Amino acid sequence: MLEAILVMAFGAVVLGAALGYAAVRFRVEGDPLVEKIDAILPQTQCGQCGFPGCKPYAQAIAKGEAEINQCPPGGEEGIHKLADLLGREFKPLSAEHGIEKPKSVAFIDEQTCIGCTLCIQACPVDAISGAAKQMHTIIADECTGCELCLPPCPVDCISMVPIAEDLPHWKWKHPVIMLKEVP
Amino acid sequence: MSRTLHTFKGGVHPPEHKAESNARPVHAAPLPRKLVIPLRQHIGNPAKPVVSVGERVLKGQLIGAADGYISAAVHASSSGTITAIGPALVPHASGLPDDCITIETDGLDEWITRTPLDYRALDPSELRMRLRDLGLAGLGGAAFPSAVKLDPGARHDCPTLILNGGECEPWITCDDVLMRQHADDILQGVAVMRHLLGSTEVIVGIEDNKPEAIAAMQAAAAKMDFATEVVAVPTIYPAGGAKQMVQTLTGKEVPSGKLSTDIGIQVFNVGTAYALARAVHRGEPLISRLVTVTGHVLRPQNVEALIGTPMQALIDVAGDRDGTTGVLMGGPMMGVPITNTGVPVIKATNCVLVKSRELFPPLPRALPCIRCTRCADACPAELQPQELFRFAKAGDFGRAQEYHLFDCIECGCCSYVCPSHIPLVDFYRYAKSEIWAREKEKRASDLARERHDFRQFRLEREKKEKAEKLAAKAKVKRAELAAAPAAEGAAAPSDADAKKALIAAALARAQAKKAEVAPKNVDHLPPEAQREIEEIEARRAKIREIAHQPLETDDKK
Amino acid sequence: MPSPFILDRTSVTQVMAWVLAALLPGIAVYVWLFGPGILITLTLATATALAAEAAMLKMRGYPAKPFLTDLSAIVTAWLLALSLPALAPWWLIVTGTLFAIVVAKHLYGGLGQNIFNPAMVGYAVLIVSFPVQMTQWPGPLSLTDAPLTLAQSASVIFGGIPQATLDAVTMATPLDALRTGLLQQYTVDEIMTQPIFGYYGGIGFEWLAGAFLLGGLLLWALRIISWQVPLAFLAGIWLAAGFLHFFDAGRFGAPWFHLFSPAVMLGAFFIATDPVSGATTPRGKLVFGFGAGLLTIIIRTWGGYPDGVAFAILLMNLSVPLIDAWTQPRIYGEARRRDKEPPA
Amino acid sequence: MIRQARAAARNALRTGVILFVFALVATALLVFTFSRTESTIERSEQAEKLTLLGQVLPPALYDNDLLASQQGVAPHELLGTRQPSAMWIARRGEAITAVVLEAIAPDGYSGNIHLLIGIGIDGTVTGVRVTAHRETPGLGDYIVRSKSLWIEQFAGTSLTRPEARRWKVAKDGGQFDARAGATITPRAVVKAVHGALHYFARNRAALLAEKAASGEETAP
Amino acid sequence: MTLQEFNTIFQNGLSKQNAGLVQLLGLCPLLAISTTLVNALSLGLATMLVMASASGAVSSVRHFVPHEIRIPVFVLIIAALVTVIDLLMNAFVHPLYLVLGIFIPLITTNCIVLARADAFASKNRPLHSVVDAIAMGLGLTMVLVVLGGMRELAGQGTLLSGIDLVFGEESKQFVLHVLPDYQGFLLAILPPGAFIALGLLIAAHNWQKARAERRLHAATPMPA
Repeated sequence: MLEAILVMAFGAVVLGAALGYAAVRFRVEGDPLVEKIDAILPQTQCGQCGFPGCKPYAQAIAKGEAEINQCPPGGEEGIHKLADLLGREFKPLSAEHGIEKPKSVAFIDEQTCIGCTLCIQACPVDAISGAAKQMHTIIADECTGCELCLPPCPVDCISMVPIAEDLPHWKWKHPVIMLKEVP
Repeated sequence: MSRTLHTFKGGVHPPEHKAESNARPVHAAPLPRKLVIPLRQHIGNPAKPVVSVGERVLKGQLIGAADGYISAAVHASSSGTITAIGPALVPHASGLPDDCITIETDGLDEWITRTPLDYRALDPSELRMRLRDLGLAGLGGAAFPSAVKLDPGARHDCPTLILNGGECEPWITCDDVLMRQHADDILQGVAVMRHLLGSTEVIVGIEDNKPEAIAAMQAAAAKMDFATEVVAVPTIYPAGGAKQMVQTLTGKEVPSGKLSTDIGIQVFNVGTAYALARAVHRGEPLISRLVTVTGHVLRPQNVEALIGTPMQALIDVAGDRDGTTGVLMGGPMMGVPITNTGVPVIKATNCVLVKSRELFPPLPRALPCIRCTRCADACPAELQPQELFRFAKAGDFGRAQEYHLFDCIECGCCSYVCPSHIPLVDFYRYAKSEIWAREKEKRASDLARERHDFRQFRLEREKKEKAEKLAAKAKVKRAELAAAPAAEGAAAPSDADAKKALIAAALARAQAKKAEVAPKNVDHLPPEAQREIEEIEARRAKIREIAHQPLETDDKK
Repeated sequence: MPSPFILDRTSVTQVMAWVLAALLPGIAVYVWLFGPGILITLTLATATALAAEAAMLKMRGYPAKPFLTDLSAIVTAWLLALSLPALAPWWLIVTGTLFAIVVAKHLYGGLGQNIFNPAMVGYAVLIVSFPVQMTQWPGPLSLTDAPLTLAQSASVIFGGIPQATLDAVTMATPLDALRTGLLQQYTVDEIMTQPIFGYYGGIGFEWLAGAFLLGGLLLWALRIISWQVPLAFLAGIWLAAGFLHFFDAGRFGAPWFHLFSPAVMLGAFFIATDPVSGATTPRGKLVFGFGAGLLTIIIRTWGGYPDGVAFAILLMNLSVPLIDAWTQPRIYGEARRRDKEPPA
Repeated sequence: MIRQARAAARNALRTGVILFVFALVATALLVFTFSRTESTIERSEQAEKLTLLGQVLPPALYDNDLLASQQGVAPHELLGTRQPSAMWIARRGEAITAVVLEAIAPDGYSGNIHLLIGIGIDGTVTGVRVTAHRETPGLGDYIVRSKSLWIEQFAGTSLTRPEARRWKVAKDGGQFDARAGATITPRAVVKAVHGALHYFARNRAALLAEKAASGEETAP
Repeated sequence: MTLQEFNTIFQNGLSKQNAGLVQLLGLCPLLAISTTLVNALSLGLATMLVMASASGAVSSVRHFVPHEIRIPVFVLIIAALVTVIDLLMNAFVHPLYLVLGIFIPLITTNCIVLARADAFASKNRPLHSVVDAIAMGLGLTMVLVVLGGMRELAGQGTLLSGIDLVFGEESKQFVLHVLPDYQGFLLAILPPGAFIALGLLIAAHNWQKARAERRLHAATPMPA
């Protein structure tokens, strides 16, 4: 009996000490998970999720402080990808954070623009070029469609233009094979 | 002299249907009232319009200039007035409109002044630019700008020049007829190609179901001052695919992901050679081509059609019939369905194929894949189509790429033999365009992330710089203040001095604040601009890379 | 509607019809050997398969016509029926067919989705569940007084017969006889003198094997099956059995004996070649076939059941994804291994 | 660096002690339960073995403590054993009435069949049971008593009843019936029982003498 | 503990998060032991007993267990409890112990026990934890019983065979011979039968869940 108790006790002490030591000594800082989440997020940097950009939102998700359904530009597809990555259940997009809209780019009505630079300061990706008192232009290729430039504009000269499907952007659709009977 | 021919794996033998259209004489299609000339007829950047609505243009006049290296110009196919510049229906699988220039013809068909080119005298790169501005693009189907293909590139020469007279798609005979009638002109074009590419060996590959064309080309070749080997290759689809033609004639395989020029071989369609000859010797831009009109029409034939002629006009020439179930541009294996026969003939239009229920019975219902691997046996790219199908269907695009999706040339052999009648090629096209779209999206989001990070960094840096500047200024001020009394003589810094320092600091703060109000973007324009220029350069490089991809499928019949 | 717009004439139905046609010589020899009872078995299996297929299609919301006329269910039914003992009771036939169609085929997703060969799943279920009934083979033609007539066969299949009667008719199959003999410490040569053995395989059984071989060669000539699977399968059998026989001829049957058993020929040409559950790459087919042959001999020699073809093929079915992934062929334009440039 | 290492060491001490306490409590619990159940478990196990022996030995044949009579038997070909096996002696009063032998039928369809064979002092089988086998389920496993009564037909047989040439399954012209399609397994069992009888007959004297001696030793 | 909490816990255990059908935890004993109803029920109850006591114990000491050694501590607790139960069964229901054999000690490694200890008991009060463990255990037992019943019925045409191993020889009369003179469908009793039967059970459960969802969908009118 004593033998058994000794073996158990010795094992417990060694194991416990090793684990306790390792837990403090080899604590991993930084989180590769954040990078993975950030790669799924659309990088619109729109802040609709309630965080100041995609990376902070990714960090919040990784810590479990945010739900995965707070990103309207990522849409349902993005939520599905996040759910797969994190092994969580899919949730429909939370309405309080916005709705999924067709992909758009901002467009500045050059007649109305007064060159106040407010939108330039608001743009999270520096996609607006222009100078004070000069007309501004959106660099359409770099615009993420975040709409952050809309509220600061004093003359409401910015509008969102949905990206239309034109020939260069056209995609082949998934072929439909009718195997099942339509009920 | 006979050449050892090699065989490529796979391929199919669909009924040829060549006899319907290759016996009738070639006529020019009547001049239509309206010509619609798309600006995007070739691979690469669309041409830029250089005319305006209401302007009168002459036949052969430049109306859209080439935009960049990989591009080709477009020209007025006849004289008349520009009535519209903007979206119009074009022959494309999507059925979507694209930018076009519409000309109302005046019936005069009045030419601009044409000046032949002395190609031997011109600098090669100058000659290529001239050809680009004459709108030359491959006439085999993919319409790759010929000027680019005529550039031997880093290798400086391209020892083997292959002229592709394969024309393996059923029904199409325009190359066959062209070779029979214009063999001499074609070889004149070849002479120019030889000159530009520095080729020492010229091989003409023609499927052995076109004996007249072979004879005509042989006769013409005998007259030329350079050796040309006219070779009959076995009739099998897709023997006219560029890669397949290369393998049949030389036994070499074009390495996956590379171009035939990388192994010193360049392939041109016979129609391209003919157009090249006309451009060089007569100064004529590419404004017309030979089109096979066949299928369910009264008189299947080949017609010389102006670019921009509505396809319906060609069908009318051949004799419209009742019971038409659709029209294809191109052959039955790789053709594009045309929803509206008003769309124009473009440089890539080799055939207008009218379908009927008898000739093209509706495809039977698709059944599930039974993995019988007939598709794998038929695939000339030696892929595993059944696996690609599985991955494409499931949206597993990563695996599809691992299984070499992008080596698929979309020849349709797999779909042709599939006992389950699955539209396999459709799945590959879907997967490819989905992958491209995703890559584009990923690039966009990477760019956005990078720019956002940079902006964060910039804001941080500005804040820091401002603080430093402020501190430095205050220090200077304090030093000045300290120095002044010292110079004056004795007294230690008094209360008054301290006060002065404070005021100075406040002043500096105010100045800094003022500076802050000034637009930031202007301050930082120089480095920004520099960066932008770099980015633009990078994008250009990417575009060049993308534009190179379709080369592989060029000159496919 | 996108390209291509023309199709080859071959359809799934045609492929399956040829498979059925190629089974006919085998069925003819079967009738000659064991009487016309097999015709009842085939009919019963076919009817059960079609009914089960129709019911499953309806439940899964698929249209019945295109899937019933593809004949794949009938192929499954026939292959299973030919694997069962002659004069097997009706409920055995029905249970096996139901299992093949309902579980092995439709629960896995129907035509083209089954990872296991349905007929072999049906067979495996039966041999595991009803080993007694599955090992009662009547003796072939030359060893019994006279083959049963159609009516007699029907009464055996449907009516059931007393154990004693069945005992009188049935005898050990050649494989069983070999196994039993070996366990009783006889040598292979001694065992082979029993009347059940013929020139190469079991008496009569070897002719059945020959008929299946004939049908298989027909399928190969029509390019419905590839040469790789059958050849590799037979090679696997021959080499494995040959190695053991060479090693100790007294304890292991001759390779020809193993090769000319009907199960092997049926398996090599009709079952292992099932495209849905088999490997697809050319090299993969060789691996698949050879593995199945090897496993067959291993199971026959050391396994717990009399024959190993079904289990061997099912086991190889399991490894198909791996085999396919490992044997991806070189594609056009991809460097051959020996041509590959040395790493810089 | 050093501070981190020190913090880790402190944590190690803490977790080590906690785990130690848990281990102590758990082990104590186990020790307590074990001490309380030990005797009951031993009794159950003995009863189990006794039940098994009882199945091959009619209760009328013995009044001794069978378990205590266990003896070792050297491996022998007739028993099919390659390692020493066990044997139990049944007595009624002082007289030996029967023995129970362990035997192995090595030629089952799939490997060894372990048997327990009870043999009366007169060489008559009192009962046979299969204790372990790997025969095909449904085909060869009817030799187990819980599946069928087949094994019961050995009771009452001896070397002479039936005579040697009838010690076979019915299919081979013997007296023991066997199910169709599965004759290998019963063949093996029949052979093994026959072998055990031969073994008993040959070694009867030695076995019983030795056992009698050892029996005396254990007797009070 | 409110009634609602109680309900939620039980719903999770019996259906929503059912160990056998949804979480697919502890499949090894589930598949190996479910050859007959009695075996299945016995192992299920034994597992439940272990779970309840383990969860209760883990929950009571949860504040004293540092995060980094929680797994060793939980395993220690579970292993000790399982050994205790193993000893008790060996002592008092020996025949059944012989049948269930190695699967009793194997409860230690049954993921469902550790999973509940780590996922629930280490974060909840003892009462909740015990209730959760019982609910989970009941859910598992339910699946085991249905599986055992299915396999026994299909395999040998009886129910409750082997009941005498638990309640003694005289309880043999309770064995139900549902299908007299049944041929026996061996596959059901053999290991593959366990997989097939479990697959069918999971399918049925999913089907029922999907149907319930569809009904719910149809019942609530879509917002305009």
